[in-house]
Amino acid sequence: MTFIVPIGPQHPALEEPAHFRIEVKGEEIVGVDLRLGYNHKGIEQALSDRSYAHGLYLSARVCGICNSTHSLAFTRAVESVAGIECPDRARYIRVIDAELERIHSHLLWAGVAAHEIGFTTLFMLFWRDRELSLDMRELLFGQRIYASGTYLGGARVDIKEKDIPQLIRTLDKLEKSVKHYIDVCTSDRTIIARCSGVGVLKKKDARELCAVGPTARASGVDFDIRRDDPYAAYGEIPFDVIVERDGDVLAKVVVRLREILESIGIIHQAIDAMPKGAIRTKFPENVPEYEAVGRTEAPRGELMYYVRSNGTNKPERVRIRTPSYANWPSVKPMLVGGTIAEIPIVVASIDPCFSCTDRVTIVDAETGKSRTITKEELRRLRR
Amino acid sequence: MNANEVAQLIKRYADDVKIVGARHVFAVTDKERYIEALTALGDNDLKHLTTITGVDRGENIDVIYHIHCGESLLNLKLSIPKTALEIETVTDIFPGAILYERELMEMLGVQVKGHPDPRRLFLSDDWPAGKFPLRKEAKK
Amino acid sequence: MIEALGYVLAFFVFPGILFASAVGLLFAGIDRKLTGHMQHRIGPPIWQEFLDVGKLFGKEDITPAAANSFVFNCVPLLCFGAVMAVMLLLPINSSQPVLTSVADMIVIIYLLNIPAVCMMLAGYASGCPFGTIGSSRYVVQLFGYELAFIIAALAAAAKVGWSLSLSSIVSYQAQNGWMVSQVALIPAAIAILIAAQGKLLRVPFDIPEAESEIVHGSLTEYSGPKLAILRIAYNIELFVVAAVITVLFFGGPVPHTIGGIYIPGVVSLLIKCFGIVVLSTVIRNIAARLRIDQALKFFWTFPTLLAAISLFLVAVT
Amino acid sequence: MPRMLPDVLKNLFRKPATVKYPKQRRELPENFRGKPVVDKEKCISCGLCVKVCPDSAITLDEKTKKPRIWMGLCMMCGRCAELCPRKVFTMSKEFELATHNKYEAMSE
Repeated sequence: MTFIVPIGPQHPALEEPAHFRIEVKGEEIVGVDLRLGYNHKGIEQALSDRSYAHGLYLSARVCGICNSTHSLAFTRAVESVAGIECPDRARYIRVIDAELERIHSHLLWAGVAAHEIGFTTLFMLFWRDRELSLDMRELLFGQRIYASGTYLGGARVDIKEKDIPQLIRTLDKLEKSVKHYIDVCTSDRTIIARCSGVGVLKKKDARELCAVGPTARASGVDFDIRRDDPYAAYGEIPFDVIVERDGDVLAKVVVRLREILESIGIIHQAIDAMPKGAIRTKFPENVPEYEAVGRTEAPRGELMYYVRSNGTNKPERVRIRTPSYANWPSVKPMLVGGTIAEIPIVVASIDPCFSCTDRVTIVDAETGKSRTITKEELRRLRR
Repeated sequence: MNANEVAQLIKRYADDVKIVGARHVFAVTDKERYIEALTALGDNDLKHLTTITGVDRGENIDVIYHIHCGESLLNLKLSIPKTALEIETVTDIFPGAILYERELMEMLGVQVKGHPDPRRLFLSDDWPAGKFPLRKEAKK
Repeated sequence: MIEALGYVLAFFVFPGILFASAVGLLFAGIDRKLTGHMQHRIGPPIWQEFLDVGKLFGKEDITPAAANSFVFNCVPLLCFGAVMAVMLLLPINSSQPVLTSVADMIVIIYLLNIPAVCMMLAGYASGCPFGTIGSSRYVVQLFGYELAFIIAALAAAAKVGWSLSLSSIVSYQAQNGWMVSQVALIPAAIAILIAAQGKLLRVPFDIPEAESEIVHGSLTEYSGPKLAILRIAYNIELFVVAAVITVLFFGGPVPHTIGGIYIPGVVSLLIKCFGIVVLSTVIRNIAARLRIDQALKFFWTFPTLLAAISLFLVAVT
Repeated sequence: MPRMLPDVLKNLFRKPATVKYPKQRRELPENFRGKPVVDKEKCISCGLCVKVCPDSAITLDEKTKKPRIWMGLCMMCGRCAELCPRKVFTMSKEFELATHNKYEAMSE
């Protein structure tokens, strides 16, 4: 006998609204039906109603966690449409902004993952150390989450010399504790029991379903926009692309934690290599008719903005492809065949960002079920 | 594959090939050749479809396939008239295209033939049929 | 008449409802405070559990239409009654429990399982998929820890010549020292501590009410006063299980006289129980939650084996 | 051996990393972007702030022609403070903006 377990739209394991209909046989999952779309905001349309300068702020607010990368991708597309280059110092400031964001996003994710497997202590400690990176964003850019280091044609604020020693001290502290966490996650037996061999995404599936970011890299796909399509100052900073082979949740944990170490290295190099000089160039009022693509490596993976201009100060069309959206198809092969206990950690393992792309439905092809939720059902579920 | 190699590869199937900023290739193809072009890319082990963008250009709708080619990005544009809004599915070449094609169907009303799961993706179930939010006429 | 009054007092005040609830809630509060500090944060005040329960009592009682049944409404009282009965059967202040000569270890083990059985019924009766899954996990987990718990308890009983009376176990320890001081019984003590972790649904064995997977398992649909009673029952269970372990392996209640002041046995029992609760808190903060199949496998190998070794050693010597 | 045991025991005897928030507070950095405050004395009523605000949170008062910020709309981007020719706006360190009526919360 199979029965359907509803998870969400409100559920303790999901911080954001999603509705899963998991078909289970005992504890085993035999079918998955994801219903998303409780958060559709119509931002693509709203961006084409705003001028570029105002659109920058809206693009940053597509997603709270990866706001710097969103505005960076938007800026990158708009700058290449307008044909302007940003000053060297600003490129390094953008790198520092984006990497601080990657650190805090990955630590946030690691904390959520620890919570999903019931390891509350690790969850609290991850988030305690995430505060360090948030403090640094606050120190350098003025706010913990919405740092907004990027500006059309440059950077919004300059990094002051006197803040750099504190930044380096904090990064050293962070590096030490992240190294300790990698050690713990790869050797604690309860963590290994819950994460190893769970939610495996094979390399073939990852490539075919176009998975991006740490999800793909944990499955052995060597793919990182920072290296393949360098932006800001990434072309001048050497770093490693972290790739793991196994594709399970443990590999995703290790990939993310090792990426934090890599990010800390990148920030150190950026501080050393940062030239002096102006941080902004003038951005023109009107932008010539043209089209361009801006891609960045968000903490969750490849983020793409397509901008088409029409000669005015407003874009004609902006297309956003967020990393979580690209990763949703990979959830199904990861879930089917597992147990209920694995749902939260497997879903969390792609680091889904609902505010980015909460708008997908997947139907299990094996059972051929194509359920759509009716209003009645929704009303019943909400009661 | 770098931008020049991609440009060489795509030249047979597309016109107006230009390389922008060393790594982005823009090309325009047509209804007869785009499936061949995408198949050729798939055969060259370029399996990562970044996304499919639809742009309403008034008379036509531009469908742009963004394909990640290792070191470069190919933007293959296909222009189809609003009177015959129909394209073939590419899910057999790029299985990851499944969601992007569904979005294209509901947001711009482009019919994708042979799509395995042609249901709504973002819009709610009570959204009126035949109304497409990203079309220009929907703005008013 | 006076005897009857004594029983009523025992039931309502000491070691009954008032004392047990106060100690149970206090232990839960200490557990939360310690957890907070272990996780490098401040944590709630120690009396937080009292506030929580008080607040729950003041809330409206909402029972979902699908769950509104006799079983569902009965379960909180049944749970509470069962743990209360154990309180009266345990030697709390001296080697003699309040209700003497009517019960032994078998009854206590049986009564300690009633909350678990009630939870299962509640889960199935709640008409909610989370409750159903929680209940089925509960059943599986019960089979896991119970075996180790019973064998370990039997090992202690075997030491006193297969006597199942708790008062004789306490008296034996008063003369010969704690059970754990004997090498043969150390494995059993470890096994019963692990089994208690499963019995009390604490990490790594909080599987039946894993909040990130199935909300709160069987308790998902409970609210208001019913949830408050269940919370109190759970907190008393925390104290009761610790007390059972103390009685079996750590000497039970022993009155002392320090500097001419007579300290009743209940003080030493509380201190030992506190130690067990702290140990349990430490364990729950250093592990991740296991999956139900992993938990079952673990229970049937490591603790059961330890308990069996103990029983064997005690039986042959 | 559980790997977190040393950390947990160490944390037990350390000062907690958190603070009791409303009573104790962290120090905020000097370029913190909190609630924007308006210095009406300097204002020349040019209306640039109304144009540059991405959220249209700034309007000019009908009588005095001085700007006021509707806090229910403001997102603290700091664009007004940056672009105002007379530096009328400053980003204060105030961040506790909860109110009973977000439609009328205003900074002026």
